[in-house]
Amino acid sequence: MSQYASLLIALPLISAFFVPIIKAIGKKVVMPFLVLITAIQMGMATWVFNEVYTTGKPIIIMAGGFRPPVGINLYIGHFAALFVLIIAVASFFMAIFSMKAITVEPKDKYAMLSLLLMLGATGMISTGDIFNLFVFMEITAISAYALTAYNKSGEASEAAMKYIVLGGIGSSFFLVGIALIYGSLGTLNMAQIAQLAGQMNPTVAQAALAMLVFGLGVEAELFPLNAWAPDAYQAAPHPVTAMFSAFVVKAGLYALARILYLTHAVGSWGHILRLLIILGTLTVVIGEFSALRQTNVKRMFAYSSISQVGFIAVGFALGTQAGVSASIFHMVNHAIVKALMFMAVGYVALELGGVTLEDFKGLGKVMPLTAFAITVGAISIIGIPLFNVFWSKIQLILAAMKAGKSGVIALILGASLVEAVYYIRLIHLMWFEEGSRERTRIKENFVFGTIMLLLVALIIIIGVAPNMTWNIVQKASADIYNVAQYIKNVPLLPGVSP
Amino acid sequence: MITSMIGIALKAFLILLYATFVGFMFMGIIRIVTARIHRRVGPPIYQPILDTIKLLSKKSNITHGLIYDFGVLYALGATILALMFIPLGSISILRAYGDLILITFLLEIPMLGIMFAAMSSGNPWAGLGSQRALLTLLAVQVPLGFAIVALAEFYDTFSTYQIVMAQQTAGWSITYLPLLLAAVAYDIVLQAMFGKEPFDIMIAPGEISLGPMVEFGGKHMGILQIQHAIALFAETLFFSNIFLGGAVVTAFASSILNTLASLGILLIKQLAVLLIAIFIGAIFPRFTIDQAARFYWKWPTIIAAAGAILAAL
Amino acid sequence: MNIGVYYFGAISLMLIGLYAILVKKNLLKILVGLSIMETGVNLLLISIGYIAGRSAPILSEGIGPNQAVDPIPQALVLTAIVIGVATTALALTVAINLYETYKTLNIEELRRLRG
Amino acid sequence: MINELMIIIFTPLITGVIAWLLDIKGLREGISILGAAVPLAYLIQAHQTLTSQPSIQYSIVISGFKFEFLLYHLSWIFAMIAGVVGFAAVLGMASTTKDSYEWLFALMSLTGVYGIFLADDLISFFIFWEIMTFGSFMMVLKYNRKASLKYFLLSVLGAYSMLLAIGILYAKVGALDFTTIQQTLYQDAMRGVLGTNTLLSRNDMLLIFGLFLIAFGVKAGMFPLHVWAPDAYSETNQSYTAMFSGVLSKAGVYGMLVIYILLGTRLMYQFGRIGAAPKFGYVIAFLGGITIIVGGLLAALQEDIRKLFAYSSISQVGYILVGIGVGSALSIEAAIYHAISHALFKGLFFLIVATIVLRTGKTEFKDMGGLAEKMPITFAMTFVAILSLAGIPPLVGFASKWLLFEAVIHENMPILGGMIFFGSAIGFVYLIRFTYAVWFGQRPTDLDDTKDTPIPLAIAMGILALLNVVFGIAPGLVATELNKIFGKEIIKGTIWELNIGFGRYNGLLITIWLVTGIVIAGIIYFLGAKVRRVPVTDTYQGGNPVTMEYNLTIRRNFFLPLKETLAFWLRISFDRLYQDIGRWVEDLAETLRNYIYNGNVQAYAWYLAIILLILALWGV
Repeated sequence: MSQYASLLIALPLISAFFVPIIKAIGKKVVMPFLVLITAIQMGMATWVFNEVYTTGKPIIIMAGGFRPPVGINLYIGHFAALFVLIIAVASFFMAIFSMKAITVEPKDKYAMLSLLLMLGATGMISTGDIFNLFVFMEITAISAYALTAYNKSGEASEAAMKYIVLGGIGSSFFLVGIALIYGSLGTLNMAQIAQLAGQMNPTVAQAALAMLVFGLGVEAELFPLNAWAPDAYQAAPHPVTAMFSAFVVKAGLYALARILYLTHAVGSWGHILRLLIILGTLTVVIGEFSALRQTNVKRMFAYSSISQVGFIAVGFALGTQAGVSASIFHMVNHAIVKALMFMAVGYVALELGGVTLEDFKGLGKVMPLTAFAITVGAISIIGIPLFNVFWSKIQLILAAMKAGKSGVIALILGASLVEAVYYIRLIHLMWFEEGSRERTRIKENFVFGTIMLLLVALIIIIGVAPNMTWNIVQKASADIYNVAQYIKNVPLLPGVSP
Repeated sequence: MITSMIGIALKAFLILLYATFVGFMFMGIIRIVTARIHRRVGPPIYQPILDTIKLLSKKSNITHGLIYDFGVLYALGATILALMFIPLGSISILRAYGDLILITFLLEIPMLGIMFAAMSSGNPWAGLGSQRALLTLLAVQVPLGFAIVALAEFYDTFSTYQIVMAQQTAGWSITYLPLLLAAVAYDIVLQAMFGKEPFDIMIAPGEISLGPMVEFGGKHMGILQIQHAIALFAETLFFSNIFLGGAVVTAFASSILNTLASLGILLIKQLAVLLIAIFIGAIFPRFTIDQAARFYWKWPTIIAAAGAILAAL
Repeated sequence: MNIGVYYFGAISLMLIGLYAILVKKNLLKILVGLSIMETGVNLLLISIGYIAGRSAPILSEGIGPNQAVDPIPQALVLTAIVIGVATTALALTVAINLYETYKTLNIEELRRLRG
Repeated sequence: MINELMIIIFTPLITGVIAWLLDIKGLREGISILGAAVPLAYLIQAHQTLTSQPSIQYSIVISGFKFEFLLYHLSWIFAMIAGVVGFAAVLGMASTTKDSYEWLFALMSLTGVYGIFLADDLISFFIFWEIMTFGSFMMVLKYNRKASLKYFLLSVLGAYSMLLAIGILYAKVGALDFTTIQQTLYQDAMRGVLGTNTLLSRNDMLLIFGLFLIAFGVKAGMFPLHVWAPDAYSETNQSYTAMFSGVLSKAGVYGMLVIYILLGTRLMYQFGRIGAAPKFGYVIAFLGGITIIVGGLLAALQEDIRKLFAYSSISQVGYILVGIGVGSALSIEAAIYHAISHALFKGLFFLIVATIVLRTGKTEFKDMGGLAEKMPITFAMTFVAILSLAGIPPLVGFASKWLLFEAVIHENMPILGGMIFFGSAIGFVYLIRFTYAVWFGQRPTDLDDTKDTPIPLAIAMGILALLNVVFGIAPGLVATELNKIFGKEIIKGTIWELNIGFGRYNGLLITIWLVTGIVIAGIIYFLGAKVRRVPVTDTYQGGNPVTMEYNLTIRRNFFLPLKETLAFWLRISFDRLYQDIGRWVEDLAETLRNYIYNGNVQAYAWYLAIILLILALWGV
């Protein structure tokens, strides 16, 4: 029965190829088809989620029946189940949002690309083989390049070009890392790598780990490597930006964390952690500071999302169980809030034609529901109690302090102080300042309103009663943290070694 | 219970009469001594009493409203209250509660009452006068504070009665250096509290036509004269009690003789304090308000602070 | 020839590619540099799987599993090449679109999105 | 059933949310007043239970943290302050609130304050601290962005420094609840005394104390961190400011007490003592002293009625800080007593300001005047409030100030004693300035039809004025509660009297003798002739004709000479310093962004190359 979980990968793939046939049937049908597929994917993901969380055992799928390490296996543990669900839900919401948000003509290309994006992210999270991870990462990356360039405007192509060049360098060095690991360990299966990691000689291991971290750093937007991110977020169509910040970055981060904790037996593990903490803190600080005087609200949210992701990277790089569970909790909260914020900004851009601060002036009167959604999102991002991001921020800060990183936390708290400034300016702009030109109140779309209110309700529910989410997150962090359990779960063929 | 109540009431009445009478005598002495310094004869000693009686019996009185009257009453009431606390030889009533800080505050409160009344009259001179009075109070507070702190730390108690008793055994407090400094500072402060020459900018007759007093006439002025008399008496009494050793005479057999003797000694000490104030007043010209503030925040504060620090060691 | 030459070749190819990206001003030259780097990486992958004195891993009658070199890196390289092709194709379409809108391919001028 | 502590803490928030959602003019006021009354009722009822058992306990586990709540004597007193003044403020708000979202955030800040006083572990303390800050911030946001931003930034800076301190403690002690931290630090001090090396090093303690000091200093409005208070207190719904300055500043004071409870012995061991006061306490006391002087002097120079009371509230909190800083049992009790009296008369004052602003619509001194005839009830309340704040004997202000003076001077602190004395005069000075400008003198023509206070505000003011008088005449009531904190009888004396060995104060006696004095004066007054009522314009003005347009008054710039004498000191302003820092940070952010994200792909590629280089060098 559990083999049906492989449908999670198969379904988007097959339906992506069916899209041209659907287009032949009728141009209007393509977008509803996308919504249908994402709905099915969401259904399956929920089934897999409660299957994994009730039985407590991860689902292992062997591609082609070959047992690992010969065959490639999908390992849907607690973390993967949780995040596949988040990806499915986010893409479902964004599919509905893109029904209206996407106006540029070849809509079937959009449907295909967004399915591939979802496929790539799901694959990255659930794969158990390092090269398979590279392939899924490339699928996500290429569909991301295409989606960034989707609007065909000068800006979109410029952003895509930057993304391609930097992403290309990143992925080729990632491949070098895989080559080094394969060269010294002879295996590509993550579980076996974890087993044999101790035997690698330190310098090769150090170089391989550095390359892998570098490659994934570009995907997970760590400080110097994330230069492409603000432009890509700004130029991409609105639902795509929401998907970017909700799960594409998260997949990169997950891969980073998975590889990091797999190879914890490697001699020079401490160096990489210290490097990652420095990069993460820099991401937070530079991200926040750059957002301070931003006039384009979408770009401001992009910087804020980058800095939150940097904070998650610091959480992973602490090397303690508390750090990992706190950062996963932060990932979940961040996904919810950022999906809401980017959807709301997209909707404002749709209705008012622009996302500069000028358009946001007096939004409270013109689009009260969207303004309310953005305000709740902004307040929860700042870290006010009774909202969801507060709990994960507190956990992260205490985990970091426990790990003795008080200097880092001081910097990060200073940065979140800066973050509070520009979000409050935005809130004040929306509610208490008069728009320059008189605008009547726009009747907001009912469907988008319900989605936004659903996300707002989710934020407040997690904020007020975080226990349930916290237990899920703790199981998910155990899945990543104790690698011994991971190795035991994967049924390795005995006796096969280089 | 009732007899003791009547006894206290009678004693209170006697103290009040004695204080008002002596207060008016002091006002008379001020006039006569300043006159003699100016080489003129000066009015008879009972002249202030005559003026007050004339004012009280005035037929046509004006009022600017309830607060205008209540302010004056409040000023006199507070002064009487202050009087009761200061130990007067052995016959004062609320001696046990005569607390240093309480009395210092009570001696400042009449000014609040007068200012309330003056300001409610709506006269700009009154406003200007009360502003200057407030600034003088602000300026005076620092040296006064340090002097009181010096005293409290030296004797390690706040009750004036205990201080007086301590001085009986250990000699006057001005014999000790810290308290001498405090006494000097307090004396300069007294100059402003009496409203005497160098610091009486607040009631300068020529410049702002008597400041807060401009609108008062008839019985209001009369009540304020009584208040001024009692205040003079109370302030000099307080100074002589805490710095000049007060007076607790037990030599004679009968208590009446004792009280008379102690009142006599206190009177002499009070006169001494008054005369110092008169002499300084007669010599100095009037300071402007910011000069007064700067002066108070420089020398008297340094003297009093030195006293307080020495007392604390 | 020992394996060192291939490693040296692969790494130098990657560095040349990187050099092209970092220095050249024209966008197309950068994309060319990118694909050079990818070929360098593929060469590195292949040379890792190389075992001296063995033939290509195509099973024909004369060659059994222990006569051929290690086949797995070869499989990886196949997918890597396909991915390289896809990325370069997409990059070129974007470059065409850029040229149509901005009439230039010089990196210095393609700086609308900044700050 | 749900524990009563939970009811006390969360009823205001729940009613606030309901009031915000319902948004029906009459109903939301009723619900919100109910929301403020219920916790008060529970607290009064809890007083009985506290006589039988030492404290009421409650704990709950949320997302991996064990939250504990504890109601014992000290927290009961502070909660009662919050309850009474909060209820009065909410009553006042019933007549001055225009839109419903103000109810939500006012009651949210009330929940935050209750939570702080009842919290028994650092994390719930921090959470409620944030809720309080956020609630009060949103009240200010609507009126003025710059003021609210300044307020929010400083208090979030405080909150985050507290979080850092909590983090260090959590890392070293491993636990978060007060009892364990207290014990471990106590043992740590003992270990230090015996000479073995201690858990926390010297600069750890310095850092923790510094961070806590900043956190609570911001909220209490201590000297260098007080700049937010004048703007925040004046730029919001004035009856909310009664709660804002009366209750929320007490959270900062309570925080200082928490420093004593948690770190007291450890800091005492680490830094020793100056004279009688612990060294770390002396820092708090000295800063408190400066706050008194700065707050008072600036209050006297203000032109806006709300700003005057904002600065006055800062200087009054300075008193409390001095009391806490001195650190002897008596001085801490005096400080808490002054906290109670400050909450009462400051709450009353801001309600009065609310009425004035509501009725006249004006906030500047220059266009007010002569309101005493038009608003007699409010003036009566103002008279009580003035007597209380200036520290005139029969009222609570004097009782607490007297206790504070005695406690501080008894500890041989000459400098602090001098500062306090100076403070008491300043209180006197700016009050008269306020009364002259608002109540007396010529009345501008447009204020002729001002009505008196609306009913709910009148009730609220009545409650606070009554308490001011009652606690003044019978200080023993409060003294018995205060003694329960330390268990032993520090302030002896009956219900009417405070007797602390070296000083005695009897509220009842003074009132009786004051009344007799006034009666005597009254007798003399009525012996005189009948009095003719004369209008305010009929005064001697040196021959100038007195007409409405040309009425001479010095409402504006009342204390010009004081401003001249202090000219040198007024040039130093921390407000401008913080603004320059803010601007500098923003410019830095601007240049940083333009350099790093300069849009050139090649530059980005160079970043990647640099990272590769670092990896290569680092690795080998």
